[in-house]
Amino acid sequence: MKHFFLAAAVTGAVISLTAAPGHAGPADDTIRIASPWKIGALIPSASTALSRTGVVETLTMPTTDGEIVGLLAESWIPNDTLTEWRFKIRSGVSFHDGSPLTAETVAANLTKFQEQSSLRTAPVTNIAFEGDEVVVKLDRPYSILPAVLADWNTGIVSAANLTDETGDSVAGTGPFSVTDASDPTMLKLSANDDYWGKKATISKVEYLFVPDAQARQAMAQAGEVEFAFSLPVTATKMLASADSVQVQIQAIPRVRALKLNGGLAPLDEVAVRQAISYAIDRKGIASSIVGNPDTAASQLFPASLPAWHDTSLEPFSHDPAKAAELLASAGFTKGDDGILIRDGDRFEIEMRTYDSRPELPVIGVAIQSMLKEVGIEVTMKQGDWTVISDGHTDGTLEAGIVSDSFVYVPDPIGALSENFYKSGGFWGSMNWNNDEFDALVETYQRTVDPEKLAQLRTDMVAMIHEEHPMVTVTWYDDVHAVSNNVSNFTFDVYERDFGLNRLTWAE
Amino acid sequence: MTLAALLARKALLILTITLLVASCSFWAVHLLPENIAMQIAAARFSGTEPNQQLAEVVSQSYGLDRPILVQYADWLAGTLKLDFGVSLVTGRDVVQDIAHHGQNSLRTVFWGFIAGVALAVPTGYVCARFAGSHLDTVLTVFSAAISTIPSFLVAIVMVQLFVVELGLATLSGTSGWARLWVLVLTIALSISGLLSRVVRTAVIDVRLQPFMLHALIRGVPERELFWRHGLKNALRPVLNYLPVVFMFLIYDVIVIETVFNYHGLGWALINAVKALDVPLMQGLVLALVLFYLCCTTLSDLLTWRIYRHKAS
Amino acid sequence: MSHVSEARRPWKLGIVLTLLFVMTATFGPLLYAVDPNAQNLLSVLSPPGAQYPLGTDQLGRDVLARLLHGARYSAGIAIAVVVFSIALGCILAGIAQWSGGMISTSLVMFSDAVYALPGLLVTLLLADVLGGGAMVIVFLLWIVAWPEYFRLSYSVGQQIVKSDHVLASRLAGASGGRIFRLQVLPVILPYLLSLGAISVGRIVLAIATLGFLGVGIAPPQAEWGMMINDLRVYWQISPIQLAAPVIAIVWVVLALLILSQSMPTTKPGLN
Amino acid sequence: MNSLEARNLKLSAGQLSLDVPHLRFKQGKSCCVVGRSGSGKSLLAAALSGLPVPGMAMTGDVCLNGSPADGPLWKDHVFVLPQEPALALNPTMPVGKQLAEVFRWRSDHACSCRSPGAISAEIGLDQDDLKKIPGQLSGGMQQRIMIAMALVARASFVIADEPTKGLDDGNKKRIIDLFGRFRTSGRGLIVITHDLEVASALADDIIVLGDGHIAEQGLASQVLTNPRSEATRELICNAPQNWPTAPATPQKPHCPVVRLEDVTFGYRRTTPILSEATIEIDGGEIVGLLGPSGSGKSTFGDLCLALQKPQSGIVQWFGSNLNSALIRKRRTKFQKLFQNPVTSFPPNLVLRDVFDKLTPQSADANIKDELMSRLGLTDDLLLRRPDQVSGGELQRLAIIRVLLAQPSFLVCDEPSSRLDMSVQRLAIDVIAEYSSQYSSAVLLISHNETVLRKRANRVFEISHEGRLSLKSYD
Repeated sequence: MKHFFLAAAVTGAVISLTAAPGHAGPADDTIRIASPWKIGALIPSASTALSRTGVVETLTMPTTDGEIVGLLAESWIPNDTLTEWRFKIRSGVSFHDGSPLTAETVAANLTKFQEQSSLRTAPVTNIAFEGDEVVVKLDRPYSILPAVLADWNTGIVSAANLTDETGDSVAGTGPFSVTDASDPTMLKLSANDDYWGKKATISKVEYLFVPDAQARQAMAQAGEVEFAFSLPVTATKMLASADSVQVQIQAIPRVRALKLNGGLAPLDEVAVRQAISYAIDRKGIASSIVGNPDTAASQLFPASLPAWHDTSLEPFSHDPAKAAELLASAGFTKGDDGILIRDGDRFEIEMRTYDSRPELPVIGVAIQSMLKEVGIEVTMKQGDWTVISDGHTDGTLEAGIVSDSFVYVPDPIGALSENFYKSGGFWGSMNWNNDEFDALVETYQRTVDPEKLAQLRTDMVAMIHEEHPMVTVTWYDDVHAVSNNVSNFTFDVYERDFGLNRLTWAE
Repeated sequence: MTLAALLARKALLILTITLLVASCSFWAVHLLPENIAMQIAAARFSGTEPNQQLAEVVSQSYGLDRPILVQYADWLAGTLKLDFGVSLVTGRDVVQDIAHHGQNSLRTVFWGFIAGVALAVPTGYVCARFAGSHLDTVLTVFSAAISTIPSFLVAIVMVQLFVVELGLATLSGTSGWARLWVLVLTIALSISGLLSRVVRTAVIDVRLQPFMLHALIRGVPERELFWRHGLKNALRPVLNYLPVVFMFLIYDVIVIETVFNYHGLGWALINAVKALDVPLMQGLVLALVLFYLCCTTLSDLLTWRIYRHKAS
Repeated sequence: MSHVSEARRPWKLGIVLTLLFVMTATFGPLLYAVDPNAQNLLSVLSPPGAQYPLGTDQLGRDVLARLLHGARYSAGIAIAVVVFSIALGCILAGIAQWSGGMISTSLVMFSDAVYALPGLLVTLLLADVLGGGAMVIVFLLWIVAWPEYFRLSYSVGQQIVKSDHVLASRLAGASGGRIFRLQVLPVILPYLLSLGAISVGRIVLAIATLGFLGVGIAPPQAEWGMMINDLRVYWQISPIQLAAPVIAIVWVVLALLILSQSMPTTKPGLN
Repeated sequence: MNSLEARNLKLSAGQLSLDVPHLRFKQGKSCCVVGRSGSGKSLLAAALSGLPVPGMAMTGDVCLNGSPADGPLWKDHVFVLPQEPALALNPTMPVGKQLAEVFRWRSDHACSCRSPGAISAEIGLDQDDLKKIPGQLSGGMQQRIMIAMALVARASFVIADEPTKGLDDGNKKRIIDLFGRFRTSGRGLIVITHDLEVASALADDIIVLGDGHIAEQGLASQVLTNPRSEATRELICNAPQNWPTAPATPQKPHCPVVRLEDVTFGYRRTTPILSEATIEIDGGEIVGLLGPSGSGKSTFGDLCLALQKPQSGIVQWFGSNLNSALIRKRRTKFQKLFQNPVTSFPPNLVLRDVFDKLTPQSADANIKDELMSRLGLTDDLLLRRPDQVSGGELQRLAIIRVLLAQPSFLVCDEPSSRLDMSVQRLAIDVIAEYSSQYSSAVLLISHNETVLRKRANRVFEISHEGRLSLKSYD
């Protein structure tokens, strides 16, 4: 019996002591990233980490001023009607597993992940390969296909990765390759010496999934990580004293918005959505929660996208009286508890939000209180971002505070067509169907004349501005901390690549 | 009670509880308003917008279209085989995730427990030995305070102090001692508060027992008295208290791991909860419950071993 | 049967602290009639001052008002859970005692099984799936809390029922109800209340933990754990706002701990 | 030759106090300190040994060989045998190991015994018993282990506080025999007891304590045969062997109140603690029940009271078989007087409430007052809780409570055997009187054969095997 306990104790001690290696440091040439975005399944379309850390690459990419240039595609040409595009695949590129990049692999990738990537918004009928060319056929003219193929979720992986559904490893073509993905919360990368482009000078990367904003901030402050993304705005004050790290605030073409289920009464009425918009004090939120009054949205697109920002539009305003008026004319009356009632139904909605962008739940509570003032009762549910996407998919979502970039597809039409076209997308409208708008989108996608395009943009933006399929709340300042140990870091406004291969250690 | 009877009893208890937890999570999920097939579809084909058609495919491949009682029986059978299915988020086997996170948790829990006991027992003994003195008062107030402060607060303070301000510990990496010691210390602090009070009471009680005086009458030297006669008797209430300590350990695992961003079972559970990843959630809860039960069984066996005379 | 704790000294302190808490929870929100959810985005995280005695939180809400309403919420849930648990525990113990045999054995086994479950885990699992809300939290905590009271009243009750003085009363022809009222209840009650006092403290902690983890308690409910979680990001900017709920939690748990130690405690010998 | 002296001792603890001008104990002699409970016997023992008693105040000197002791005597010169051996032994250590401690640290070089095994054989325990922990031994065995320790220990005096408390006759005899060895080993023996049987069997000298002072002291033979003080006389006359024999009950028409036929009972099926017992108890008759402890005497009483169901056999009340209706109807007429009066009252209630609410209300309201005054109790006692009333008073109240039900059958389960003889006698006398007055049947359970012989009309004995047999004293 004695031996039994002894054995148990020893086993326990041994298991606990089989400690793996100690803690890695900047000294061992490792960049560490604290990120709020989980790694998820090792599929390009499911894991932002893979493209952002430079494991997989897309066919095209945007330059800083928004021009689409080739990445894995050397060049491309459409036919005259813009219904068939031929992408010439870069030669001499090989995957991390040693297999060469071929048009065949690319075509297989695009076909396999078509429904799971931005490609689903394109009217694709067939993807094939001919020699070193990938041929994409569409059923209507589509001018922005190269931009769509720049979205991070269209990354290309090796043929071997396409066979099994979820593997423990992934082979892309990028400057970094995955060395260890056994830990579902951590991705270990090392520089790809055979990279076809600019090789990384830093040899190792650790991508850490840190869901808690406070922990990310603490890690940055303690100098444990070189990068901490998506920090609370107050991080600037909190980290002011830390001398090894700098907090950067950068305006990016992104929006925080209140997503509404337009298929659900009474949210299906334009007047009601307008009332909600009037009820929201965007200035207050922008100045107190986001920390920058200028981010209060006056329309959907920020001024940093001048082509899409229409200065002639009447800015959103905070006018609870107007909101009440609109709601009253929609047939609502206030009940005893101050909540609106129509035909015996209380105006109550469930609002979901997530905290990988730490200010969203706070904004949610602020909006909850603002809506309460005009008589709408909101219950909050907080989870991770899948509560939005799952809720959108299965139709149970009523409202959600979301944040989305306009430039994942480097042309904002990509975001528009993904988020508002035909009943909407995860990060945009939901069950809002407007044939006129859909027609405008389709027209835009086949138009090449700049003047016509400008007119179409104005029309589309005005329509969204008027109908509020999604209530825009604020534009976006990204807050992230960067260690003073690294130099050459620029934040990618397209949020598709951290640019780790360009980094060097500071002198 | 014989050893066999004790083990049989424990086995029955573990079985009952496993079924209880499995049933709870099954029915909770199937009473959910959300469509589980849709959810699985969304997770499996991450990033897409699964439609009804896709959901039906999932429904069939997962057998979600069968009568609910058949599914229930299957679920229980799967649980008993420790087969919890596949995580909705990562698509990995739940068992694989549990093994991975469990290893991390085991490390902290084991050392946290050892450190907690190492902290609590001497403290409690010293308090009892010098009961009523200033030292006793100070230590008692300190341990009472520790046991009243929620462990998430202790954890927050430890992070601020040791990680941010002093830079003596880190929040990343899973196994380096630079990371572990502060976690272990936090767990140890949080369980030692109440444990040291129990030790103190037990030692005081035993020292007041008449048989201690009579041992002195038999000539037992005073310096050997407690170890010879007190220890085994004082140990009993402490051993009886261990299940409560284990319960706190489990709670600490959840809360402290979350604050420390330590990728153990508790951290995984909170994230699974946030993502509504039901298979992972149920697997993790069951793993934690079973771990707890194993601990209590071990402590019961230990008690049995020490006091088996008493029972016969 | 009973193990009376030796630490009876500070019981007055316990009573005073507990009374203060109860008074605060009951009358505080009436006396300090500020809406805990009223936000003022123009003065977020403002330090304590004349208008906001304890300052404001990240949405400009009055921390004092939230603290008081949080007291009411936590205390309400905790007391409800304890009262329900005492009721259920006693009733089931009575049934087990009365019927004996198989029913008794299976009830004892069932309560042992539920007792062996780490309660917070089950609450976490189910609160997430069932959605939050005070009623759900009360229900879930109730489901996991009653076995403690069952075990206590069963073991103490069994010892009383087997005692000579109850036998004497039975021989004297006293009815079961009368024996229960005069001889069983007055003996069990202090034990139940003592355990209840500890439980209330523990449940307040559990609620705070749930709030901290963001499970089961939905904003804008003023709840201490959630307040701590919301404010901990700003601890350098607004330490007082963060300290307030921390002190509140410690206060309540400590008060009830002291209080319960001044009552008889017992270790039910049901193993 | 050593001597132990008490000079000008004044002791007090709570209500108790004791004033001892001078006492001298010599080695090689045995001395018994007797007295009613509350006379301060235990205080004297504590003072002599120097063992701490909470709340005790002491002035005066305890001298060894004429000079004041320079430390507590229990460490080297006096060995103390405790009142409750169960509490004095470590519950988790085998008794053999505890016995060995005396050999290791306090053995007497003059002692002939060299090992625990040898000494345990002398006191009638075998090797297996030594491996057991105290909880597995009976009270008598535990006491014998303690005596073995005393026999081995280095000490000039042995002080035993009520060494026979709660033991049955057989064990008592054994203990008394073993105590003889202290004298032969040349130690001085001081025994505190309330049992004159023990005193007369052991003592060379006797010290009688009255309320707080020494009432009488002298040679045992003198004091016991020729008492000079009131306290001694009272003690002697209350000892069971000196009780007046009860008048034989006149034979009445045969009408058994309780009848058992071939009753078998056991908590485990295989080992019955009562087998095929047959007995009839008539109204007005006192039946004694004798048996070693643990032999099922109380269970037998419970069977008669229908508190237990027999495995087989018939139990009849007033000639009809038991059924639940009959039990309900007759419940209050079948009563029991418990061994310990303290446990037979709810600890939380004021006594008046017990009498008002939990006692059958007798038709004649005066009965209670009559009994109260006859037993020398005043009404103000009823305003107190059980723990505020002395054991003797509580026992009398318990008797009143039982008698108020006017039972036809009464089981007296070793009434007040843990109190002193005067209370015991009073209890049994009142019940006997009631029995003859109202011709009710009484089952008197005791392990003291003398008591039964004096008071019972018939005495039955239960053997270890559960056989019931009539004992004859012709």
